[in-house]
Amino acid sequence: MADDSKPPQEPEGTPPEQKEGVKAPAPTSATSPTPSTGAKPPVVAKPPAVAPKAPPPAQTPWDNELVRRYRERFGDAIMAAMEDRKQAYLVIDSAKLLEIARYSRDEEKFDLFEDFTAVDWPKREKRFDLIAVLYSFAHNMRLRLKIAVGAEEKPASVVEIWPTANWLEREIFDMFGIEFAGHPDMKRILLPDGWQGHPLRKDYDILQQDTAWVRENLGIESGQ
Amino acid sequence: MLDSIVFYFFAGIAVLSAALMVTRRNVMHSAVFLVTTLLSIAGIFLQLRAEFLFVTQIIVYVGGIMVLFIFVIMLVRLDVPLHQMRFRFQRLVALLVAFALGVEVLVILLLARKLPGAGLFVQSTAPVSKLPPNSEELSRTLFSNYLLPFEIASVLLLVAMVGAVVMAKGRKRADES
Amino acid sequence: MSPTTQAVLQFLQAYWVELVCGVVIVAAVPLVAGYAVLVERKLMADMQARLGPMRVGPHGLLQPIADAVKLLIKEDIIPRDADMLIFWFAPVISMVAALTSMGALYFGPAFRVANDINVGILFVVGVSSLGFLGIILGGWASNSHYSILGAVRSTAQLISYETAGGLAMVSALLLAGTFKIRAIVEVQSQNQVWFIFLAPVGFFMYLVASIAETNRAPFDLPEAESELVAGYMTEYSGFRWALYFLGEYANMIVVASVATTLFLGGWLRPFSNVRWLSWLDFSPVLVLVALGVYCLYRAGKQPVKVQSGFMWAVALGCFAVAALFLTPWIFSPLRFALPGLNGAFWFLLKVSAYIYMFMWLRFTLPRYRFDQLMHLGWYILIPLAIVNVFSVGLALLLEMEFGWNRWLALIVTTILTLGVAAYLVHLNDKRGAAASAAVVASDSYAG
Amino acid sequence: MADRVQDDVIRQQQETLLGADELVLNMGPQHPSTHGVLRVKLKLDGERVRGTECVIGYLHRGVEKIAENRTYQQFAPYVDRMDYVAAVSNGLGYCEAVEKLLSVEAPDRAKVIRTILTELQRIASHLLWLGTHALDIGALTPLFYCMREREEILKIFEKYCGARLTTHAFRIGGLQYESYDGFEQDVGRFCNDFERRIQEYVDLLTGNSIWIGRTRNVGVLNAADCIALGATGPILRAAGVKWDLRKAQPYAAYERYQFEIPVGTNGDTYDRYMVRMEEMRQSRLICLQAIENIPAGAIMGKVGKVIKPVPGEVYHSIEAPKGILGYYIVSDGTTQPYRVRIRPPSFVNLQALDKMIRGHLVADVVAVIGTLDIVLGEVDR
Repeated sequence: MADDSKPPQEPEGTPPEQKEGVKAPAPTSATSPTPSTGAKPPVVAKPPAVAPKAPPPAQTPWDNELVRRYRERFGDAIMAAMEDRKQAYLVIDSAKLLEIARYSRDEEKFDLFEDFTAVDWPKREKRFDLIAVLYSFAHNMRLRLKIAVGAEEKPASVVEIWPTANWLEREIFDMFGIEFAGHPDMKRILLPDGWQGHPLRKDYDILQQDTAWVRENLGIESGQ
Repeated sequence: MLDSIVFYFFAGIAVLSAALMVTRRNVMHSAVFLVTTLLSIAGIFLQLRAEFLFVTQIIVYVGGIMVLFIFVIMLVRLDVPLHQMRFRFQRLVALLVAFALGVEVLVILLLARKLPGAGLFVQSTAPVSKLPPNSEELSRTLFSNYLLPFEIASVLLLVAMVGAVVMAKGRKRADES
Repeated sequence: MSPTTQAVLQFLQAYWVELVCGVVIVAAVPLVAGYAVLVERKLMADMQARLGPMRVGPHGLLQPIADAVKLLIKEDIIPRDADMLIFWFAPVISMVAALTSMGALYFGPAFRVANDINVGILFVVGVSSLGFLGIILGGWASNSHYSILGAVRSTAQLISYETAGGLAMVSALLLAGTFKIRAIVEVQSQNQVWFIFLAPVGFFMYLVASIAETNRAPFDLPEAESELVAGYMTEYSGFRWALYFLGEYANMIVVASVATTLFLGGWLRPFSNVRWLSWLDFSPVLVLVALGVYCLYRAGKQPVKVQSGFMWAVALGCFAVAALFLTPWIFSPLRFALPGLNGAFWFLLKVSAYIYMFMWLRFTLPRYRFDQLMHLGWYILIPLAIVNVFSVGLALLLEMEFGWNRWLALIVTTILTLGVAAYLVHLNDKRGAAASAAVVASDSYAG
Repeated sequence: MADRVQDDVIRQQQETLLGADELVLNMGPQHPSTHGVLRVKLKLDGERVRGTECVIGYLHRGVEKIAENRTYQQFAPYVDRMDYVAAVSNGLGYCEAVEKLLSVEAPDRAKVIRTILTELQRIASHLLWLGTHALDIGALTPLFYCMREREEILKIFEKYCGARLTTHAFRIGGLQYESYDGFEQDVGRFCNDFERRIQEYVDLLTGNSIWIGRTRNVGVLNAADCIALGATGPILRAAGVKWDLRKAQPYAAYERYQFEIPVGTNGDTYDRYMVRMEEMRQSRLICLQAIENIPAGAIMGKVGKVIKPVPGEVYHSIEAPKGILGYYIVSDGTTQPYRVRIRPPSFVNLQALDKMIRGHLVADVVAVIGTLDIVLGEVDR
């Protein structure tokens, strides 16, 4: 346990105040950040405006040096920069995903690709939101990238930028059916290979399952 | 009488398993029957009061060489190439060799019957307990009368060993490059 | 009386001792092996702060029998693509080899099967090494990757460590000057010293090699459960598996007996030639009485009536056997049995100590990796064994030709051997560091 | 003609002899040292590993789907079943994530008790890791010693909340149960004993040359690879990165306590072993500091019986025993989460297996799987 080993970064030193983006100035009306602004959280959702009791701590625009740098560099590809409960995120264009990812890693030092997942909004024009959580050791700061993709769209894979994305993208494919272009091994990861359907889509009921698969491979009649 | 029972027992097993070894198609089974043959021959050695030879047979042949045989068989699937290795006149040659061997054995047996005591069946008349310990006898002969052949044999083995090492090393280097 | 009956009777008359001893071995070894397992589990439990088997019989004493019954009535599973003939045959080889090699052993000055054959120790070693045929064939016949890997490992291990173990034995054989088991012990008796003190390096190497030969931890790679499930035994179940297990434990007894014979003075009691220590001949009785008294002492502290009753029973049993052991001293016509009884006691005590050593190592040490095992065998043990043979030979030469004091000669040569050993270990460390660095360096594929 | 046939035969023989084909060994899903139902396909050249492929999902229960059909409180017990040997840490992460979503904070007293329990859980998790890891490498005894100590921790859990394994110890907004009488004494006694006990493992393993031989330079993962592959927790620290979420972005009550972040140098299995051992000692120190002064006051924050967060989303991660455990929760304003994503440390760390194992021997596979410290319940969710 040599303590003299030089760690590449010393993130401890940064005060915890600085975390997760910088606070945004004035709150404006909370809107869904995706282009299809009208889309509401579907199914059981009720419109956000109906919860007026307290000043909602929901999404507010977010603006600082970082955002300006991103905007300068990618222009319209940065479709929105928002902050939600002091956590910042950028909404970006799926076409520019690779470039923004590379820039984030190399220039902005978001070197840890902490998580990658998706959310299904069936009623929106572009059905899925991909959520990438980035962490920078150098700045001790987290940033979320939000990428809206349609059902038929094949976003670019970021495996070559962050190898972590390999299994995470496979999981997204498994659960949502979003295929990533350029992924080295695009197949199911948690569910068996022959399974039909993508369970985390909202139209996949919780009681639903691939009864044919169960019958064939487990030799039992599914009880559901 | 006990002696002959033991002898025929071992001899019978040896012949039977030798035949099985030749006729089995499965290489591993052949190996197992070869082990049986060797073991029963070791038994015959013991019956002849050649304890040292008996133990050597077991340690060297059964414990060493056969284990290596089986090792190789296990690692390398020999079945396929062996089928193709069989050349056309195999049967003919085998028959010829067997015939020659049979004639040889016959001649020796006939000769032995004609000339009793002339080198083939030297029967010691001394009782078993009076015989000198044969491991000592063996080593004495080996290191005095047969010293040169013994040394030549050891050098031969050494050469084989060095050769094996060189070949293995050479292959490794070729793999790396 | 027909001639056949007569012949049979003659045969029996001539060989009854051998037959009885043989039957005793065949009958007792499975039981002994079973209880060795129980002892091992109990010892392990004790070292690991738990109780071990407690359910079957008092303190789990009937556990081996329950296990045996379970194994007997268990379903016999043979993999579909297994080679039937060899799959059936292989465990038998293992078992038979181990039991046969016991035939030549002397468990005391009188207890033996084979008459003192003049290559006794070679016979034991050679025949017991046949057990590996069973392992290899069984591993191959199972038609499973784990089994075959286990078999391959065990073969490589056998070849490496037989050599080292054999050479280590040579040092003691040089000192003894004979292969006869009885004579080896008698030489130690005449010299008034066990060979472990004359050839300590040889003993230590034999210890290591014998652990490897019996596939015990830390060399239990052929059956390393965390890597190869159960190695060559993976596909075996029920009684066939039990045969393997018995063979393994019988083999342990064999190597322990060989070590005892060669290095630990066989059935001799410590200081067998010192007259004033003759009271040590009473030690079997003393040990039994002490055990009985301890049981009585513990009986009062047992929480349950059954348990204290059991303790009483054990104590009484101990006293009974002690009384039995005492009869030859009191009743002089039975005095002829005395050396046999005492010899067997000391022999078994040494064998148990040796096996205890095995078990202790197993509970303490992690397992070697296969390449490390091979390195240890080929780069340290075998060269060292060769050097050791030379140095013992040198010592004998110095003594016989130059009239050195035997002890002086042996001390000098032993120090020489130890120097070589230290150098070999040093070399191996350097090589090991270089090798692992090479692995790290060559392992540079981009994530 | 005959020559050509002969040549073919010889070439074929050489191919078989020189091992042109690789052996594919299926390790698991039923294998003693894959710690559950992990299946690793190993491509072997002799005993050397040329490549691996993990087949996972045997324990998949669809936890994230279940979350969408439960209320926030109802879902809390489910997270205990992910990393079932560190259920308390899972619960902490989830509760804090929902609290963030609600923009409430747990009271101080609750935070401190949470910290104590979570650190005890870290020790328990590391103990289980140590025991099984040592068992994989062939040392039988440490497992039982570790279990003995872990038992003490589980007893404290049981006394606190009635459960030992899947504790569901925390509630959204704070705690349901007050610490029982003698809680501090129990924790203190455990911590005082533990000092001596940990020395036993050190005696058994740290200096043992076989142990060093089996772990040193095995499964090396340097800092750059760790970050690229997303491996966090002790694996990252063993590679020399002095980074711990408890320090970098303190949660619960960690900013109040003094502790060190242990780091390694090589990023090999031995370093990871040393890092985890030191982490246990540090956790012990945190517990000792925490029981000194548990603030008085309420244990439940201002959270209603019905939890209806304002629409929006939040990501919260904690330093679980195995690495970063993250929760990404999307609310649509109803009582049920719209989406819960769990970032399991085991799942991401397991990805590094291939990188760590290539070129090593089969025996090292178990050492590396052990050192990754995965729990399949969490990998598969």
